[in-house]
Amino acid sequence: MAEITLVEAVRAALAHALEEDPAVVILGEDVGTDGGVFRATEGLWQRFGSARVRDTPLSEAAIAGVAVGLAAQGFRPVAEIQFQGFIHPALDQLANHAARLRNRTRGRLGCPMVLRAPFGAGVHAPEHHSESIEAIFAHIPGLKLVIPSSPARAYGLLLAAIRDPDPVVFFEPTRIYRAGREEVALDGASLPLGRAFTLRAGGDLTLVSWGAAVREALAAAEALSGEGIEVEVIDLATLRPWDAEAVLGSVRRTGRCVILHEAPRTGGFGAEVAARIAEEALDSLLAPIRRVTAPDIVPPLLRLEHLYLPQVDDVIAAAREVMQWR
Amino acid sequence: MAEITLVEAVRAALAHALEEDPAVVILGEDVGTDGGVFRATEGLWQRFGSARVRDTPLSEAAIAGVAVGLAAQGFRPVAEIQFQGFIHPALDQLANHAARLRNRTRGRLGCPMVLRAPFGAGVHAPEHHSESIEAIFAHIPGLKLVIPSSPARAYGLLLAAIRDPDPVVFFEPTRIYRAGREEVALDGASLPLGRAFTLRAGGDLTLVSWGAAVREALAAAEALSGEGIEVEVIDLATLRPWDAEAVLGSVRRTGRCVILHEAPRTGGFGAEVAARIAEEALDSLLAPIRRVTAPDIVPPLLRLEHLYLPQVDDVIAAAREVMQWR
Amino acid sequence: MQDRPAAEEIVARFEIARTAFLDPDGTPRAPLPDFARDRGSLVAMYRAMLLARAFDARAVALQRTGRLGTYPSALGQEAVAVGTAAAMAPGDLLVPSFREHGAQIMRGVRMEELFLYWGGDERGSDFRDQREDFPVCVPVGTQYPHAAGVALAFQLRGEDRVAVAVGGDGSTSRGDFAEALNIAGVWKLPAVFVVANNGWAISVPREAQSAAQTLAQKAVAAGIPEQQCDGNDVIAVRATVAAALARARAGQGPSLIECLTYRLADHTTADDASRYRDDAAVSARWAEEPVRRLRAHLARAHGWSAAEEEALHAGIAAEVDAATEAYLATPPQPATAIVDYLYAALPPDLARLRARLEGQDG
Amino acid sequence: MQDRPAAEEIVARFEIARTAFLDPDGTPRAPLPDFARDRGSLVAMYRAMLLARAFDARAVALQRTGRLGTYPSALGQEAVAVGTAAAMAPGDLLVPSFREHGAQIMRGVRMEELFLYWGGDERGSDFRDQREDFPVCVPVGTQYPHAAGVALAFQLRGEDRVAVAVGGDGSTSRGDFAEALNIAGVWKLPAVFVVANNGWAISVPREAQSAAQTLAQKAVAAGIPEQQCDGNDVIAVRATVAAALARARAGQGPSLIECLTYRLADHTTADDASRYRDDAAVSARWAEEPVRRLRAHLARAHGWSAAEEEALHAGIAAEVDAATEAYLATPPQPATAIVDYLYAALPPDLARLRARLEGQDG
Ligand SMILES: Cc1ncc(C[n+]2csc(CCOP(=O)(O)OP(=O)(O)O)c2C)c(N)n1
Ligand SMILES: Cc1ncc(C[n+]2csc(CCOP(=O)(O)OP(=O)(O)O)c2C)c(N)n1
Ligand SMILES: [Mg+2]
Ligand SMILES: [Mg+2]
Repeated sequence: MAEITLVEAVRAALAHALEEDPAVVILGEDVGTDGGVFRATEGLWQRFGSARVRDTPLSEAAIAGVAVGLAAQGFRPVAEIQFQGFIHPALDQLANHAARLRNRTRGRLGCPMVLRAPFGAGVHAPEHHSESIEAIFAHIPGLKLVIPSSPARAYGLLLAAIRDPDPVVFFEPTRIYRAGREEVALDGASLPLGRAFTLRAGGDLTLVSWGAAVREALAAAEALSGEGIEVEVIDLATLRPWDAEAVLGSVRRTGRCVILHEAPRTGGFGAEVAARIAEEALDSLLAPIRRVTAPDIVPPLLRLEHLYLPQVDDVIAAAREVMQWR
Repeated sequence: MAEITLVEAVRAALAHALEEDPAVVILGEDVGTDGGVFRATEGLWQRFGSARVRDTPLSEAAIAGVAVGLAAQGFRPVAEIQFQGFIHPALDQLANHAARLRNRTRGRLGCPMVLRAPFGAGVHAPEHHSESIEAIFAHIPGLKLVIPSSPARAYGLLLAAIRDPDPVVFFEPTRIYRAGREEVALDGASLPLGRAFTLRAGGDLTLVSWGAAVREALAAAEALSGEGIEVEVIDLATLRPWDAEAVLGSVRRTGRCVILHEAPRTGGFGAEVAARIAEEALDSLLAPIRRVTAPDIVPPLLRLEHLYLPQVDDVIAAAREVMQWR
Repeated sequence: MQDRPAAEEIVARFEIARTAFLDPDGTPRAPLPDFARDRGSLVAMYRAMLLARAFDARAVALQRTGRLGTYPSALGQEAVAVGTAAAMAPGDLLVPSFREHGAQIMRGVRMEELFLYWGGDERGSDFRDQREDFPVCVPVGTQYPHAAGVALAFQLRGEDRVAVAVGGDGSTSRGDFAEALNIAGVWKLPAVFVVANNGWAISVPREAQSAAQTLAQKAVAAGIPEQQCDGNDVIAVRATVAAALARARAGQGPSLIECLTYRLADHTTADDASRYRDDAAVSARWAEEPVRRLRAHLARAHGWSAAEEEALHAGIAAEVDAATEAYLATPPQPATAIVDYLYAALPPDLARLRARLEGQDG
Repeated sequence: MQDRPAAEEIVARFEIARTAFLDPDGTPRAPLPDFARDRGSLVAMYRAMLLARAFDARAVALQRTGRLGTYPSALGQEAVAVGTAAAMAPGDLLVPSFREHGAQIMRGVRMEELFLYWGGDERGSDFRDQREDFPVCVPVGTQYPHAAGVALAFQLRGEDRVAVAVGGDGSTSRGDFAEALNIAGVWKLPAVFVVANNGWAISVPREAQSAAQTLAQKAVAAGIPEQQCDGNDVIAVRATVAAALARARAGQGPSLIECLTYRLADHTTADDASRYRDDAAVSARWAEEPVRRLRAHLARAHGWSAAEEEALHAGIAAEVDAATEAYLATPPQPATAIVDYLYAALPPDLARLRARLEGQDG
């Protein structure tokens, strides 16, 4: 057991994976001597050598494409894109190859790769360092998409992602890289992909979230509890394939749902969650669904960043509104 | 007036735009001598010359990036990506630059470009020629996204897209490029972006769709009318910014909604439509929302393509189910 | 100021060389490499080119009669595919584009598999005998980084294997091409990048694709060796690829090879090249095509006889017929195939879809 | 076989040249170009370099005291920015990366605007006086295609203008770089691509970025002219860029210029370079830095005096102070700014958001 931050948990999972499986190879910009711009790979190059912890040229398309080639050969590449805002050139390889290789060859070639990228706003970073575009990846059949919201989940889910036989995109919220510590058993145990985590039980309202926003979800739930509103907080954790049953089951009990995410609203993954509820649990709904999200704008530079990020108060307001329905 | 197909309407709109505005420049692979692999630009090179109708090297990132540069200089580039399946390398330029240039410079530089791409399944094409990934683009603030479903709408909307001061992605459904003819007044009149088209009025059920699937929507509505179910068919036409009012207004009247799209379900734009209804018209709903879509799979090669495309019967079944609710 | 150095000094020099052995009429223009003095090996390549051409003709015929999807003929480019595959060891790995049927067949991909693939059936990429080569790659240029990744796998495992990627002239304009060559160069990966410059990328002629005088010189950007060769001379292709493979095996890293050939056919069966290129220009190129060229050499230097030629054709025809029959007799896939290979284990949502498809034919 | 041509013939040759005028100690190593014989023009460049350095120091200081966001210092690279901008005509257009503050300032971007931008305020890219230059570009390499597009606009309008893109050594590994050079080459666009090779891409040293002996030779892939120059010699940079601009204006198309310089600072204020590079190696590079070099030449050849130096510094300090004050005094944006510039006309959904923000400060 160790009291660690989320980025330390990522590092510990990477170290464990490198240790346990010689097929694991880390590649990306500045992952070597520098240990990653967020220090996620700190010390790994020194410990495992430059063959297995590889600095790449500044070539996002090649990083993803090389990972596909490695994975087809049975390696388990863990590729890093330095920030999610720079992932677009890798998307071609992800969507057109990684996600399809197994299906295309009817199982002859697999693609057990992981693509990691830090993401999200709230750290006062330059332009293109604050996006939350997970919805794009959640729409790609053949991929898996995981977003941890705590050190323990980062550790267990990243290990699961690396051990998974299929391509997994793993987005790490920079805002909570160091925002808190948690006791994590560094025993190599993975957590299941595709399973949501109910972080707080409550009978009045289901609050669905993922990533850094889970902090605001929990804070809002705590505050609302003081008003007598008991909120069930669900961290989706895996967005593809996502655990609709967990959400539907909860909503069937609570009759109310608020969805919180940091990405802009329109076309965000919250829409999918809402749609499934409207399809499969409509009868249980006692109030309209509410999405609390960033507005449909480009993430502002740091001066106006606070106007972009959904706040605890926004969640509380949405919850109150939903509770007062009818 | 002329009786023309959708691809002819595209060509007519391009010709009109080239004629009316010297700032319009067409660029893309094989758009010149060949007239485009679907003949969308046929004859334009001959008529307007190679300066304004330009074959590019095989470089999707550069096609988009050059269009950004041209547009910042006041040109109105209409760039073609040969198939939507090859658009990913252009996405970086679209999402990180085209969509942001105006906001980034507080209006100093604009980006009045159009990016056209044929898309969709059903024409028995090779791999990567059948995708429907419009949801990705619908999630990008700063972009507009238009998908025509008939020759007249293709003509009017493409002209509007070209005349629009902001970047517009324009996806053309190959399945209906030549699937029917329509009288179109080739008078240079544009149709409004951001406005849905109600193609058929009906009080029992709202059927929302776009692109090629509108054909199936209309066919299903016709068949259902025979059963006494009157379906209101709405063609969204613009997915960003989309006409939520039109859909909400209709659903408030009918109390029932089926959404039909060709893209895989999870994270498709149908989720956004359903989510908005669940947020803003829940009280009106007499039955759960239904999405009729492709399954969450990679588009199969042509032998199994029919298992991928949503069929008229699927729409009818969903409509019947929704009508029988309670 | 005379004794001062000038403002300019030359800091690097490059020469791009072209290799050719057989003239268009089949006459050797230079001493042939060892493998090309061996009648058996020449005949094997000749047969492979004829087979590729016969496969191609059959594929086009199947498409014209509605039994195949859109198909890209490799007519006239057989020497690139065959020369490349002939140079490769079985343990090497081919990362093809979409016009290397001849190389795929030589590497153990069955013709009925290729028919299946181009007929729109994914099982065609589940090669029965060739388990490691990559399947056809449709998005132009995206295969090059795969080859770099495969080569890195070989390097990491210390295997004596080389990854060989093939693409067209158009593919060299894609960023992926440049990124892959660059990363392979800096990591000295055992990879060979072969460009089949057939003069056209659909309707875009080579000279509208790049101002580079040769495509071979694109290697200079990555600091790796390059070579141009006569891509209609199977001996030149094989010798050039073999030299690059040897460099890769010796730990000297990747190479780029440009093979100068010509696309005698339409881009695909969905294309009509007469819209954008002169038929007369194409006719002139028939004089350079690789099959006739090698036959002339075989006849002159190795007494290749009409009877041998006839026997070869007969054998090939029978092979292609058998493959066609096997293709046409392939039972349909079950409908469940559309979900069964998406993930190693079926996620719950897809399990529901699968249950619905169960028992249906595809 | 002796009278037969050999199997190999050379089909293309390339030489990469490097230009340098001032040795690190400021001694001319070759006759200087005309502009560099003019004291006034040398002093102007010297001042621009000093100003860039002072701006840089102030920006770092503002960041360290919480009044600026992450900032990339250009310490040691001033000659690249200044030499490039000095060679450009006002009507040319700069498409910068993110480390060309010195060039931006010379082209009329106000220092307070740059402070605003790096302070996290989009208004900093709404240049008051410089209306056409592109703003800072953060995604590495994506600016090159923009320059090609701008150059195409100039070409289409028949204007005597050139687009100049600048990027780093790391940016040359991106596909966009290769695609942009290639398309500019084939269309003979009036563009100049300048690579500020400062030896590092964050922690990745130049030699781990590419096996290419020079980055200038990346031009060979696009078939366009290239030149390497001493990027710490502002005379060499300006002369080299000027020659490329002249080619572009003469309709001879684009060029690639590699400027050899060195990043004396951390990558950005968020970086700690001591983690991955040797301080001693950095110290050695101080002997080559561009400001001292030009000062030495000015003193030796043009009698540059301590008094002049002092006056220059004082003037610059005042300018930077004034810009700092203007920056710090800038009133906040209204909250509505986050929606007002997204589209030319506000879509209905955003109008609702805007109404909510109305009246709020940002
Ligand atoms: C990324 C991408 N863009 C466009 C296409 C459509 N397309 C298929 S083949 C082709 C031309 C390819 O030219 P080349 O690389 O020379 O290969 P060839 O067809 O001549 O063998 C194009 C544009 C594609 N398949 N992939
Ligand atoms: C596409 C992209 N990938 C990664 C980054 C993160 N990043 C910012 S600067 C940089 C290194 C750039 O190196 P170089 O091009 O040499 O420019 P320099 O910083 O040395 O001026 C990296 C990796 C980015 N901004 N854009
Ligand atoms: Mg070609
Ligand atoms: Mg650098």
